[in-house]
Amino acid sequence: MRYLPLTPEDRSAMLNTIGAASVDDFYQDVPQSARLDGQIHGLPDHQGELAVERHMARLAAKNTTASDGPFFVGAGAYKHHVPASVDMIIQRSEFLTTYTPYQPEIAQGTLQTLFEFQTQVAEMTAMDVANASMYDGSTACAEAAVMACRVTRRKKVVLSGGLHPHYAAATRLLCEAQGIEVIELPPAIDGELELAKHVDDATACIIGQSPNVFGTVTDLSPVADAAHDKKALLVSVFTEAVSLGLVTPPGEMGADIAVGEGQSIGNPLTFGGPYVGLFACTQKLVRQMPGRLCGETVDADGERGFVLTLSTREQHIRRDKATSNICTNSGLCALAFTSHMTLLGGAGFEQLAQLNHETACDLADALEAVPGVKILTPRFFNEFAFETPVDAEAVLAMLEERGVLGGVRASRLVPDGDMGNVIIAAATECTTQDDIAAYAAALKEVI
Amino acid sequence: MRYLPLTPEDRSAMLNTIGAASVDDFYQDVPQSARLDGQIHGLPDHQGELAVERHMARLAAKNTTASDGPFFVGAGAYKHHVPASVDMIIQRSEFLTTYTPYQPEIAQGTLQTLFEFQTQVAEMTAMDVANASMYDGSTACAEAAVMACRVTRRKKVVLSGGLHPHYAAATRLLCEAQGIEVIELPPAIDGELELAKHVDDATACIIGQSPNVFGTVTDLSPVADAAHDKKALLVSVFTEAVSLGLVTPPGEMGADIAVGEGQSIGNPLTFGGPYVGLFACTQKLVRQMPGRLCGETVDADGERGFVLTLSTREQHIRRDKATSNICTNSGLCALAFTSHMTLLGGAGFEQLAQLNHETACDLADALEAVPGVKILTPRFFNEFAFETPVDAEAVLAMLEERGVLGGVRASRLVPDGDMGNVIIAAATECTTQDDIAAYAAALKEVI
Amino acid sequence: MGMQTIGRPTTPVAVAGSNGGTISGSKGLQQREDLIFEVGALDKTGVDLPTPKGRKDRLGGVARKTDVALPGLSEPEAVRHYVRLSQKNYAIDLGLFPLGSCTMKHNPRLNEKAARMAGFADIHPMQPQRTVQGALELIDELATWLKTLTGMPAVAMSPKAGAHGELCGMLAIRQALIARGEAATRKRVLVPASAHGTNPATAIQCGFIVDEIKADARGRVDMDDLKAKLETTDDIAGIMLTNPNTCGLFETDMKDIADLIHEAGGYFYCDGANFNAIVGRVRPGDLGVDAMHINLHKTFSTPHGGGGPGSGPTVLSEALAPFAPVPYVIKDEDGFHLVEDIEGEAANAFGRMVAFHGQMGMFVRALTYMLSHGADGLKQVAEDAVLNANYIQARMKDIMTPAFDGYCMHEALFSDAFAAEGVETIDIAKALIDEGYHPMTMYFPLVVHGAMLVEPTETESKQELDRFCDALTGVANKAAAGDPSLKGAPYFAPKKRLDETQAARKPILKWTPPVPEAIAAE
Amino acid sequence: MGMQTIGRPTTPVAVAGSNGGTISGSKGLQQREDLIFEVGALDKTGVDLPTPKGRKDRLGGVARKTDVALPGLSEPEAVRHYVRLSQKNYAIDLGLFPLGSCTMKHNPRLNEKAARMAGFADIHPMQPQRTVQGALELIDELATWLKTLTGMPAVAMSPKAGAHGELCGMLAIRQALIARGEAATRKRVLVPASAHGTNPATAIQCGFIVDEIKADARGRVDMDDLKAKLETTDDIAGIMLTNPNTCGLFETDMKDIADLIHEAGGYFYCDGANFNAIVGRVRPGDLGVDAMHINLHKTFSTPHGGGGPGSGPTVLSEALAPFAPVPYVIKDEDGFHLVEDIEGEAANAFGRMVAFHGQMGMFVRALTYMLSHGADGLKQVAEDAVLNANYIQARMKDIMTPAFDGYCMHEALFSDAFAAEGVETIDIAKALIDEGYHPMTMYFPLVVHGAMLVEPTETESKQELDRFCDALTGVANKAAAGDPSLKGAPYFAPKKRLDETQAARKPILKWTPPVPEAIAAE
Ligand SMILES: Cc1ncc(COP(=O)(O)O)c(C=O)c1O
Ligand SMILES: Cc1ncc(COP(=O)(O)O)c(C=O)c1O
Repeated sequence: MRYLPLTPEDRSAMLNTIGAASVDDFYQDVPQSARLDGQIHGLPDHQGELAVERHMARLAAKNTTASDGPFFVGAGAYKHHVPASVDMIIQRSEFLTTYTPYQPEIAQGTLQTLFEFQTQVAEMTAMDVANASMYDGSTACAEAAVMACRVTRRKKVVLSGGLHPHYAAATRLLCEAQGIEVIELPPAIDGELELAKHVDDATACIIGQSPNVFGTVTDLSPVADAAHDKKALLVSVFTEAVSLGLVTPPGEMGADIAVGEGQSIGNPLTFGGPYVGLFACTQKLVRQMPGRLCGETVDADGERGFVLTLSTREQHIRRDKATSNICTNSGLCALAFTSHMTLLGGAGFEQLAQLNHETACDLADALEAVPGVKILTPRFFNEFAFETPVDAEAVLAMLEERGVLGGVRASRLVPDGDMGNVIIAAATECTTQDDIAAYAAALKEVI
Repeated sequence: MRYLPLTPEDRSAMLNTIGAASVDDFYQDVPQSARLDGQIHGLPDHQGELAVERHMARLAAKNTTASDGPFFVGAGAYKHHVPASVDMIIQRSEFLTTYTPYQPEIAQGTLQTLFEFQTQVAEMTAMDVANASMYDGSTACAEAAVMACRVTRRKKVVLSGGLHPHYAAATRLLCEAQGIEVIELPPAIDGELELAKHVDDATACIIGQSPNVFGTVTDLSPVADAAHDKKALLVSVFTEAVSLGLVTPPGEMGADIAVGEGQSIGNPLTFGGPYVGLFACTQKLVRQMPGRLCGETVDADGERGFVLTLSTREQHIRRDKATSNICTNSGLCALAFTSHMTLLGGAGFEQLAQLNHETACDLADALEAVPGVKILTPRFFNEFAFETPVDAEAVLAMLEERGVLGGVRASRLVPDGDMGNVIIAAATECTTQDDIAAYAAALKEVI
Repeated sequence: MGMQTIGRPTTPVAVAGSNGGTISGSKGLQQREDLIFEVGALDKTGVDLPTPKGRKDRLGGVARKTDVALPGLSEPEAVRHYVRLSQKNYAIDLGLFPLGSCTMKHNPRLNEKAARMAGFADIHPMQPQRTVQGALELIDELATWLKTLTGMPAVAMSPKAGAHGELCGMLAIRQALIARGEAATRKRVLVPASAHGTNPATAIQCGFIVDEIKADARGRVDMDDLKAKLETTDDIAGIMLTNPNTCGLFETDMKDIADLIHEAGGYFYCDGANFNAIVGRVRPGDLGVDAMHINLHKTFSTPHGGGGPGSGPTVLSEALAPFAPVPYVIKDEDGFHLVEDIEGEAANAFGRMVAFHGQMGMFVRALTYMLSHGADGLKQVAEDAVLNANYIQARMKDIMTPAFDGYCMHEALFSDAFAAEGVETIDIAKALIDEGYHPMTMYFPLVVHGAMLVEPTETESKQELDRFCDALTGVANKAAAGDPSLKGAPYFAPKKRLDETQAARKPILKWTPPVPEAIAAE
Repeated sequence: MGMQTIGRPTTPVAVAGSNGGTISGSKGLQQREDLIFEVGALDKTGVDLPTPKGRKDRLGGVARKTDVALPGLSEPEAVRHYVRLSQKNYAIDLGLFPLGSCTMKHNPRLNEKAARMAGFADIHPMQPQRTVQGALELIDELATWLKTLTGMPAVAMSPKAGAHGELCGMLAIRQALIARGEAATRKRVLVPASAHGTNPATAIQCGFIVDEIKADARGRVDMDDLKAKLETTDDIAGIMLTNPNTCGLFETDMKDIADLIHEAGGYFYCDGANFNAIVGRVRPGDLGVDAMHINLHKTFSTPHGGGGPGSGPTVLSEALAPFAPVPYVIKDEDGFHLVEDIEGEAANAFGRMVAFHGQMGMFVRALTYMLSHGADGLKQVAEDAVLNANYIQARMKDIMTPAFDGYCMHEALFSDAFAAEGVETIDIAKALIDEGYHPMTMYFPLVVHGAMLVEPTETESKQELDRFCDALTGVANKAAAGDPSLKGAPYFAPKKRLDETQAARKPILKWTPPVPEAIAAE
């Protein structure tokens, strides 16, 4: 086996040193009845690279990729261009095959990039501090909710009707397990400001999203004020990190905690994961944050260096008192994120956001011109919901036959939302004017 | 522009330091009439990654790849599997973006791999020493011919009728420019031993190939003896390096110089280049070799290290007295070669050779069973020539329509060889039994 | 698992003499590299984007007010920044990475290649299912491998890492208790003191309370303590047990424990982080386990990436299977489908843990690895992993202090008893850095004083193990002799010992522009 | 071009004190790594191949007799071997690589990605041309770029590197002379003393004789010497001139030289290695050039790869175009075609230089690069390259000794005049290594004593240039002061100065198994 360096001679020499007759000796503690003798049935034996690669290529070929034709699927994950150098950087052995930087003297590479990542995320979200990543946006959202409860010592959270339903589900799950009451406002395309009406003295936090799952952008300042009035927190969510370059960011709206999905920067779609959860908050709350934090310090020579810090929040030190159970996070995706951001720079990032927005506006114009189409999202970044006279599932299927992946039917995300004819469509810098024209033409045919 | 770090402010600050008004000052030496003003016409302006990548992908999509279907094209380049780790290794920045190891203290990585490469090539060819690579097999062959003339102080070389015609052409070209007489024996599928009859006291070397361009394997020992009798050298050529694992290698046949193409180990097909020329010879001839050599030495602390050595053979030291004009060679392809060989090891390499041979035998059996097919190659490794009653170009075109790339028509390589109906077909470890069956079935249909 | 440094943040002892300076700050191949904020420029960029048209927007005024004040780097500078930084890291590809409980094995590059196939990397989780049949088939195929290897009937694929898998298993237990109407009463989860920190943390995250159980002198669960606990309580929700456990030992009484827990009305959560020791030789399903997460980023070789991403599919017993979270993949005559809604056959699902369908990128890698090894190879993996650990234990047992008698499984645990007064585990760890090795896991598990947990994995050759043992022997001898130079280690790393105390006291968690001198002087 | 060390092979001076040893031989992140022959095993392998069936062979007995006695490594060991070794290299991705005449610019990773597209990497040169239309189109597109940028009517794409391109150009000249019936009489090729070694070597390879022409005090061709040569000889085949030349200067009299050579019945070969300085600003075709190779691995950013592969397409004037070698690509209404045979329109071709059609892998990269920069960006490339070089010259001119007055083009040339007695160029070079830099080209061109040729390229930022100049200033000051420590440099590199004299005296060119001690003792 190509991954196993021991030769038969090595094995017997080593057994000899150990004084064991065979490896079976090491398994003596296993109850006899639980020992597998011989092969596991139903699984193939080892295969060479060529055979395995062909197997995987065969499976891959059964999928339609986002680059195979006009593509408008979004709703929480976005098709963006990832520079080739980003993929090269994350494939560096020294980043790819190392562990969490627990030994800072030989992990300054990882640590410095995390410090830079935290700085970038804080600046993009306009928050004070950011952590070193969560699994993804949805779990970051759930962690934000329980953190708010810890901070406020309250046990109620309110979710907007525009919060991504998967985020809402993950949040509800974690909260309910901890005995936290979860109020979910009914699905609403433009209902984020409703949150203001649902804060009371028992509320730990309200959770709003902008751009929300229907693409609507909202200045959450009024709900921040409402929350703060009641000493509750505002958790501000985004699923499209590129929007931070153009749309009012959480920090400018008074958010106490900002969470979101970072996939759009540096990370491919990969059918939903791995992605990278962004988590930022105000300085005041830092010691209640979940996840790892990288901080600056000096070494014995007085030289600047970086270490993981405030670990007493974490499970490996604090165990049952930890702020979260998270251990492994999304390190390499964070590296992809930070290296892409480094290439973009603030100016490039804003330009990218602008391009996304303009392309989506072009798309909206083109679809709006198709008779029967009604754009439902009043203000948007790069994604919006629209309605046609026909069932969305049927429309999407007919578009697909014409080579256009036209978006996500709202009813897949909000089965009970009475949104059977609604499609959520996204456009990015990867969308060409030809793609848009193809979409409009196909849509005209099918509705 | 993403590859240019200078900002406009940098540029003016630098001009300031220099004391120049603008970059135009630096071009004052250019005759006025030769200065381009403004844009070069007919070429596009800069484009982002996404646009460029799409352009290249569009071109790539217009080609049929060797993995798209049953594939039997060989004749000097072979479709083999390259392990994923080989490609990862050659993409390491430190190997990819460095220069020829002229500063050995900070190039031990490159140097040690070259030393290992030389050792491997010497062992595989069963020769005493090997150099650090040539451009490819064909230029290695040409260099071997002129080296033989230098060594023997004679001016005549004889090429077998089985020498790859491209190799013969490159050799003829270089020799004739240097006033060396080139005798080419007529194309012959099984004519390597003919060489023995063409050595005389004026002959510097005879050049035979095994496996030759028609796939025939030949023990060249008799021609080595004939050459040595006349104090001429035997240059032994191969285009399929994998054959060295099974077929009698140059060193076992008394070759003085062994040259060949190393592409098969570690390097993809890439439409013919870059490849890696292998060049080995007897110890006696080492100071007449072309190209770079890496040698062992010690550093000031007495520790083992490696350096480029015997540079007085080379153009950068000896200029018009150099053994060759080669400078840049095939460093990274040699790295791919040596790392693939390291993964294979001698045992794995022999097994790979065996697999290739068996697959080709299976192919021969299958094609032979098609009525009208005659295998012409009497002894072969992984490639052979066969004849059908129909014009080879037509046969290959019809096979292509059936999704089978059936090989190379001999007449493309040997236009005057009277081989209109002959096809050269190769099989490797990438060829499946299904591929073979598809070939036989398609062939049956078309002839 | 990395290190446990309760009460032991490093404050380095000052040591004399650096190696003589250079003007550039670099030294030979070791390149100085400042923060991007110090080298980049605000108007610089390493991408070329089309110029926006300046068309009428549809933001409705919800626009960012402040600039994103982040510098950019041109591509050459950016590449160099990360390549330079990368060389300040240790990694598996550089050497033995014996971090106990982390299974730092070789990460095959074929896995990386497969994960980058457009058919996997460039597909969207919300595409119509017809267009992602290959992806669903892959998930199904991987699920089959996991179920077969563990002997369990069901698997939840969406958990994002080990701890998330624990959450999955414990939420399934919670849901089962809800279904039984006992959720409010059964709150107690037993967790051994030796457990990984994520275990108690997870139990708490699920609203349980944690009750610690003791280890016996052999490093296993103290059965008397366990039995006593079960007798004196009536609110047992379950137990969380790692097997092989974090001392690197097989829990001999595993089956009995399972029976006892089940009799007490609880469920058995097994932490499967150490599955590498037994894959192909023991099926957890045969030991009475109800739920177990599998770290694909340990046993199945997906790269750790400096802290993730991982993937923690969680296998479930018949008892817990009905409560598995959505989404999951099913197959019928039309092909593969995702069950996404909590209705129909998924009516009892405990919920959705995460957006979308799990760590596809890791699934591709793990399946590639499994197919490469095959069932036969995976068994050999376990055996070689255990052999390598026992070899280290055998070579070191007279030099260091093995924590327990007898053979170990995939990792060898030592205490610091052999070290002289004043020498601490951390000193040994840092001295190993100078020898070119990543240290072992330190101060974990907590049940052993100054613990050192050494997990070589199966992808180390005998030659590497010997070299490591030679180096470790040298360091251990110094430790036994109380060599004061250990306190200054590492000497040869990119940095000297870092001051973790200072970092925690006044946390600097991001770069801030230096205050201009004029202002600072005021 | 690297270094010229005529008569100066390094024999290091012994220096005191290594940094204190370790047991493993590694030091922190710097890993010891032995030869594969010392770590591998003969029966080990890092690939899994199907077992051969053992079927009847068709070798006819022509079988290898001895085993291929090479060790194999498992994949983990192999990956580690190369990753460890890689870290002993300097590279562009680590820092400024100011090797004059080498144009060590950033190698964009998009190029690497494009070259690996299956449609380029996995196509065979002898496939039916119908099945490789995209490849032929790419070659044609690249040829158009090259012809347009140089202002030349034709280009031969098959040369494998710069020196091979020189061969191409000189063989075309030879063929033109044959066509004129003057090949036997016109044998003399004029080459400046400052020329790169490949120039004279190539001329000789083509059967010409080399006649050296002098440089004037301004570092350009001495026009008097040239004219005198042309007047006193009647066998001129041509001239080989580099422009910008190897002193980093534009040959002011380029057009006059061309006219003179043409009047004398010769052809003008221009070495285009330094095209980076003028791309987009000057077209060699406007200067009377008949042939010029272009190093795609310099100007057009294909990576050097530690010594290759390169690619040297050679542009040709109207006069030489008919003699261009086969194969080449033409286009008609059916698509693209390869002209492979010396007949028809290629009847005058001088032959075939190489198997197949040239360095496709480099073509893909170069075209990707050209499209990225565009015509506008390439002009900026030249300007920034020249600006960077002049900036270094300006910053260093009072500290080191510029070889010539006035502005330079893309590289700055210094002599060792400023250095104290006993300090040599090589000492300065090795001291730069300690500062984290690859040295400049040393002892080349030969026309300058102790030459140091510094080519930063356009892909360096001002910040990097400043850091480099600061370091170089420090080293130069030491050199001026005769600091004896320079002789021991480098101190911080993976190796101390290596003994090149010993290597050449008793060459050890491959590993041989150690002689067992018993035998050695006899
Ligand atoms: C024993 C044990 N359990 C659980 C975990 C948590 O796994 P993850 O880091 O993937 O969340 C770890 C990881 O270090 C572990 O070692
Ligand atoms: C001026 C000059 N000419 C020619 C060459 C030869 O080019 P190559 O190394 O590609 O053969 C070089 C390369 O170093 C050079 O610098």
